[in-house]
Amino acid sequence: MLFILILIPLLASGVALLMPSDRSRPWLLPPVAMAHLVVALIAIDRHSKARLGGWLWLDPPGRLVLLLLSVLFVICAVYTTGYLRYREDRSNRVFVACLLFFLAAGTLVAMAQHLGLMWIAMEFATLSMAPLIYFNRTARSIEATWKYLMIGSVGIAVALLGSFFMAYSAMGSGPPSLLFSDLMARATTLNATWVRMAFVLLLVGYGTKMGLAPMHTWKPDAYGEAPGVVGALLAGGLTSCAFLALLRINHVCCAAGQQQFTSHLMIFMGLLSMAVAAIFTLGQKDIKRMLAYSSVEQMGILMLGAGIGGIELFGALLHMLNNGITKGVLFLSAGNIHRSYQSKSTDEVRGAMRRLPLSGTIFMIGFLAITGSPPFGPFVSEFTILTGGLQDHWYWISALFLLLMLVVFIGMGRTVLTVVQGRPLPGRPASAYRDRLLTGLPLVVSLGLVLMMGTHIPAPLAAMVHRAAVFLEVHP
Amino acid sequence: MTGTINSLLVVVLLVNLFMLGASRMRGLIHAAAAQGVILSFMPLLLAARLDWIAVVVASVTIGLKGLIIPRILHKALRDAKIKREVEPMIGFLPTMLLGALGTVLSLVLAAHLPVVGHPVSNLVIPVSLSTILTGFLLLTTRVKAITQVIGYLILENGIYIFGMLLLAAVPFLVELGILLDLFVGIFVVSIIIHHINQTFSSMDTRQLTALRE
Amino acid sequence: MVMDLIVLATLLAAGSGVPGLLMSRRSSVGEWIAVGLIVTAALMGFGAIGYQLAFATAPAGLSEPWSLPWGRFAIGLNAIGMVFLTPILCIASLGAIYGLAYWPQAFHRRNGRKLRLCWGLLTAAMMMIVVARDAVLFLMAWEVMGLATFFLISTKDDDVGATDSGWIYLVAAHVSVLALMGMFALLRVATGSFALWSVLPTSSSSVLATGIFILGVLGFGLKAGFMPLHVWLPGAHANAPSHVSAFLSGVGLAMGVFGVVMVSAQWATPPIWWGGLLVVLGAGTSLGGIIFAMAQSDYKRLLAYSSVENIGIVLMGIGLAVVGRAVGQPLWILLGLGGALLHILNHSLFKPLLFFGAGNVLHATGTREIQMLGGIAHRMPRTAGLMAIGSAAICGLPPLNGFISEWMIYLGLFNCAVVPAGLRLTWLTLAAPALAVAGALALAAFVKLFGMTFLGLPRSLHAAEAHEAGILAIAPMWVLAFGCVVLGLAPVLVLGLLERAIARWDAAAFVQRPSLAAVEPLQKMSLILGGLAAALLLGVWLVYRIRPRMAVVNATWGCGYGAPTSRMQYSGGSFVRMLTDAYRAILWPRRSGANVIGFAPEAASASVEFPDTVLDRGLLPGLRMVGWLAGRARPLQSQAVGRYLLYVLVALVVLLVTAVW
Amino acid sequence: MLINTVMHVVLLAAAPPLMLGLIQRTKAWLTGRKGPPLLQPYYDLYKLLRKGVVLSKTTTWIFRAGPMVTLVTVLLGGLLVPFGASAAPLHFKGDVILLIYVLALGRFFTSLAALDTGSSFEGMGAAREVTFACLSEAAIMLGLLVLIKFSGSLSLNTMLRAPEEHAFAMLPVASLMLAAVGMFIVLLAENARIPVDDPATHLELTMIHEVMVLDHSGPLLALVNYGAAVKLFVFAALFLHFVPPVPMGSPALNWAVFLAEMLGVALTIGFVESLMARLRLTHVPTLLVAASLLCGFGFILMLR
Repeated sequence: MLFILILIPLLASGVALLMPSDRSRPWLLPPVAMAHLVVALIAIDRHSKARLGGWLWLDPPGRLVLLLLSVLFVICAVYTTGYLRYREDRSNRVFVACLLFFLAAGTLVAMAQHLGLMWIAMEFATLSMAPLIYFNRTARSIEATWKYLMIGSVGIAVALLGSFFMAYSAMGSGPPSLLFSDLMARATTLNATWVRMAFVLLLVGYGTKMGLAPMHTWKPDAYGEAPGVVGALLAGGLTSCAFLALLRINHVCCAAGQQQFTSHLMIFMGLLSMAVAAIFTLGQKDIKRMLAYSSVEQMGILMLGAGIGGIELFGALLHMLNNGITKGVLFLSAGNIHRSYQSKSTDEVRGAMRRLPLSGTIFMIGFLAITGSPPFGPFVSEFTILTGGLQDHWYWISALFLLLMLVVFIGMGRTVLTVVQGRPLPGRPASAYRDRLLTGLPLVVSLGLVLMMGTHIPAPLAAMVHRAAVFLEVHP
Repeated sequence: MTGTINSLLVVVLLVNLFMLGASRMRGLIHAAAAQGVILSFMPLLLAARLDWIAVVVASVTIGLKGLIIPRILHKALRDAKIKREVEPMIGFLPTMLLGALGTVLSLVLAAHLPVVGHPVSNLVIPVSLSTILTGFLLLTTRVKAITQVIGYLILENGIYIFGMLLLAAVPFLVELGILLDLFVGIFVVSIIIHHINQTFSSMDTRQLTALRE
Repeated sequence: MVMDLIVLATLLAAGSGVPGLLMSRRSSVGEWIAVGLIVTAALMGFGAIGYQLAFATAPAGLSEPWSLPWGRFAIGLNAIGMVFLTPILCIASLGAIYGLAYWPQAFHRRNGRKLRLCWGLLTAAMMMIVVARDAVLFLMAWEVMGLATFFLISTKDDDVGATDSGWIYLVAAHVSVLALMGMFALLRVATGSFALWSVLPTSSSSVLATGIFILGVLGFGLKAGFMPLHVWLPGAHANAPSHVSAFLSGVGLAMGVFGVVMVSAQWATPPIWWGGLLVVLGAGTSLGGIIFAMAQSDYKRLLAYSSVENIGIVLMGIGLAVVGRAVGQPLWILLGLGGALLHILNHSLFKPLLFFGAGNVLHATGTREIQMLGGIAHRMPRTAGLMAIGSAAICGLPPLNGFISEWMIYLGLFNCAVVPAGLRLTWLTLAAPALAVAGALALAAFVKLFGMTFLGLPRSLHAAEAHEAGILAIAPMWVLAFGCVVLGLAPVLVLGLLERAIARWDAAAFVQRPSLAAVEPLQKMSLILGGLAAALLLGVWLVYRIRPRMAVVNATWGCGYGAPTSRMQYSGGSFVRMLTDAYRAILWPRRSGANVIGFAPEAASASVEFPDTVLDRGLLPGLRMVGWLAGRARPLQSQAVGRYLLYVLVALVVLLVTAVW
Repeated sequence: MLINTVMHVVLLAAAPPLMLGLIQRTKAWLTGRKGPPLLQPYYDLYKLLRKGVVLSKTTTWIFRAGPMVTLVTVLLGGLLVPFGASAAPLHFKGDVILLIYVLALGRFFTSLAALDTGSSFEGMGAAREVTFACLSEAAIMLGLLVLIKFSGSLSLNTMLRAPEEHAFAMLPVASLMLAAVGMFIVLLAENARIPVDDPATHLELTMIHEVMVLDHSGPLLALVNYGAAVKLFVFAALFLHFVPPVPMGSPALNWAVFLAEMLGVALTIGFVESLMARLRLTHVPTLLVAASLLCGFGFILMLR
């Protein structure tokens, strides 16, 4: 079952490379995505057991990430078919292939129970995204790709060192191991100093992938230059995978008795990321860069939730899902606006609600959702995190949390409203693009999901999240 | 046994310092290749008895770090018809001093870190740390794209050195996977470098600052 | 039964705009359907209230499980809820009817449907807020209200004034939501559940309680518009379509008051300083609000600021009640809270009346400048008469309803002067003179509004060519004016409801239902007021008898000057000039142009405007400063990749140090 | 009891013009003129009632309603204020606020009627009227607070007569005197007397009350003048309660004392008007603020 999950997209990407026609190739995506989703649901439902001597296993948090990834990919797949119709100027062979390959790698991350294996999968996911960012072949996109590659590779290298440290810390008791199960089993015997250093390195390494400040610097550039769908997958998929990795590592470290250290570190990083995002969203003119910083903020919230622990773990996991879907909504609608106006700067984009009633409105609503307005999903998770924070008497942290959320709201709101309200500026070039079924339907569906997450969380999903939170609870 | 390891490690250290000082691009590439080759021999020395897996891994490593990657870099250097000097942001001497300082610090740090298990040599950790630091120095202080790639290689080497301590933990599959990643990474990067040349007709990363707030 | 009705009504209201969306922009069927649905919903709501008042013994409630973390779909209706629900239903339906004439789909194809959709959502959200008994549900309703309001304010999204004030409102609403999120989270820490509006176990002196109270005052005060939290209010009410302004100002602000009332009821004995704080806040709010109102030259802004004043009056009453609860003086609770709640009802009658009238004027003349108007009473007699009633009522003049509520609050404040020895609370009485001054200023403001707009000679062509509004716009105003008179002459009609509400607010102080009628001679006063009304009518009728017999109609006496023109009239600005000069320290006017000196001067022009001191002098410059500072950080993110890698290295080293330490 | 009421109503209806006459007589006497007959105000009213009306064509119903409304309101006010030691016909707890607001109703219509003509002078008058009211209302409120605090009652009938009913020794004399001065200033200001306003002047630019009624003529003007007289009478009656009185036993004596006191007030006003000059308009607010401060001090003194 697990192998099938990985093989479906892997083979599909191979097929995509071989397919001759640019016109028909995109149509490969939706069926593959659907198939992957179906299989994933079955696998999640069946609690399929471990493979490769425990290297591959869908642990509860893994299931969440897998589900998120699969659903997000279905949405993006449908959107991509519509999107590539407007990009017949260039071959989409690499584009489609890399998308599918990314799905495979992400799936592997979700089920990898071995630090090394997880690292490899993560690196492949990173690399498979590079050509997508470079899709537009402009000078700016080259620069973005370059920065993305260098910072990402260095970060991932640091993560590798961290994994080694982790293994080394276990050498005190028998042979070193990188299997989570082993590490958990021998948690109490791990060497404190090395575990801490390992955690720091892994935090920085995978934090680079998540885009935590100050390792976030690639994010605005990459998100700004990549096509909207790639941004959606980066912000919703890749970051979630990295977050999953951090959660597992944190799990081990807590079991090793470093709970206080790790939680303080994560809270600090979380608040730092939120603060940096807040500073840079103020007066941001570029809607895609704005979304990138908002993603930085969301990562900060995730870290905060995970750092505080307890029921916030529940909140954080829930927020991971909400953030993933909502980011999808935002990036896809921003992509539509970008295409219609040939620009993503507030100097030139006005009156989106008039020219693109659907995308404009959904962009606006998505903004409200991501900034934590009821009745959308992120509100529920953020409110959960806040409640828990106050429950554990983190009064000042919570106050700061609220304050930073407000600043981000002000920063983003100014930009979003400038874009969606008013009339389109006269004399600006307007492309022929208008909302179509293939580029509009995914928005509506994902917005529906966000609304559902905010008003009625399906019982099985809630159970999954709960199980994941319990799984990651530490009982020393 | 330990003696050979230590001496090799010292050589690695010297290579690091040399690279910080190197002014010619070719020399830099050769040094990196040499370091890679040296490192890839170590597992053979450390292994209790030569099993074929270790041999395979070592040979692949040598092939990759000694031949393929230098090839790629040389090629990239060739089609970029530009002068072959390394352009540092801060001079060679200061970077060398920084590197030396880093080495000292990593020695001190390693001395204070608790020893776990029975390491073959107490030089492994400090050398790997200083190598990593060297890599970072190259990454942050050199402006040419290729130089930064080399810096990334050195960083990788440093991590590889640390890997010596836990050969048992890192099965050959993972080793190969890591190598494959390294290869693909370098490959993709070289493509991008190629495009950078095409577009900017230079490899100076200082020109890559169009994306700004 | 009752709650099912309420839920059904809420759903109807929420969906009232949807059919319109499905129809074409041209068809005006949608708006009639919307109005029908809203009115039906309102009738059902009234039915529920009536049933509850007449037959029910226990407060109605309904609680269903809900698939959100700890969320329950819990709603309930108590007397306080009814007091606030009544105006919601009333104004929602009247405003919708008025909207048929004021914002017809035929003339507003682009945004008519959006407006009606949001109108329905706003109505539903407010109903939900009043009945919600679960924090998550409450927050959702609160935010839906905020967002719907935002879209209503920026209905004309290509008008800069509307979008700017909408944006300011949106930020204010978000701050309020965040504050309330914090408050409810603390509430959960205190009680362990999200169930709402029960008396809390924690002592009111604890830090937790203080935090809850402060956050509540902040969050709800932003909505209600306590000074200095009123910043969003003037612009929003001035730029929104007039019936929207009526709804927001007559009912929307009351939602904030509802919150304060509920939050302050959560402790058996609140500390005295809470009440003191509210009274002082209220006095400041009413004085500040009316001072700014009196200075405005835009009649919708004037009305908006006067809403601030009225909220301040209400706040004084609530504060008095809180103090009374703290020191165990049922009389103060009775008069304070009773007056406050009654004033909420009254305000929801005369403020919409005035905004509807303003809407008619705006529709007829196309200008919001008082300086451009004048003399339109001749062309719009019905609007003028109704506006006169509204103005008199909002100034608290007998025999209209405004007087009754202010009278109760005055009485409560006076009671602090005759307090039994030992309680050193006489200083609270000093709020009474403040209220008196506010009342006198309100009179000045509304004499200016009415006199300069409707009386005298037209000051511009706009005014000269004004036309009376249609029946659909006038009928709702008749209803409201009638309400003002009835409540003024027979407050006894609502006493029962008020007493229930007061008993609900502080059940401890009142074993059996408190009786306002027993405490205060309301019947006797009603008789006297009735007599006054009769005398006035009789007198005016007598004066009218004069006309046919011996009246010569001629031009106004120009004091000997031959050719007086309409531009020689006293203008609104000069009417309040002495007052604005007296309060310039608060108003901080922005003057431009030179004042003319000497004989035969050159042509010169001078102008003075009154920006909102808090917003335009304090908040916006502050925010700009913050933005500028944030801009300083930009270079950090404009570097080559090497620098970015340096950031990574630094982070790594610093964190490693903390790890090894 | 009934006698009291009848007496009260009769006095309220008939006496006010006489008071005007008294004031004029005093001024004439002090300035060595012969002066108009004591009943001149009655003659004027009679004459005006028989005259015709000139209406400006800019005016609406408000212009005609104004004077009557004002008259009705001051009459109601008069029924609430006890004359001397004898009870007022209408009284209930909290009628003090009704008094203030019913006068405000009158002011509302007077100034609107003034604005109705569209004449700039009457606009000026209205502006001044509403502006000064803001200050005098605070003064009245604070002054009444003194008696509320002292009597512990919220009904004019009780609180105003409290000084009469207590022994002189028990009175808060300091507070009462401060308040009395304040109330006297308010009395002058509210009724457009010197030094605030000059009923006899003919320069529109400087007038307050007179300039508001420039366009009223005939019976309307009669109503205005009569209303003004009643207002003066009522304020005088109100003011009297602040001067520590001579307690009297029987009702008849009470009325006698009251009339004597009213006469005193009339003479005082006459004295003031003939001894003082009219203040510059810009100094009027200062005077009124002083009045409110005096009443405020009076109240603060009670707080001890």
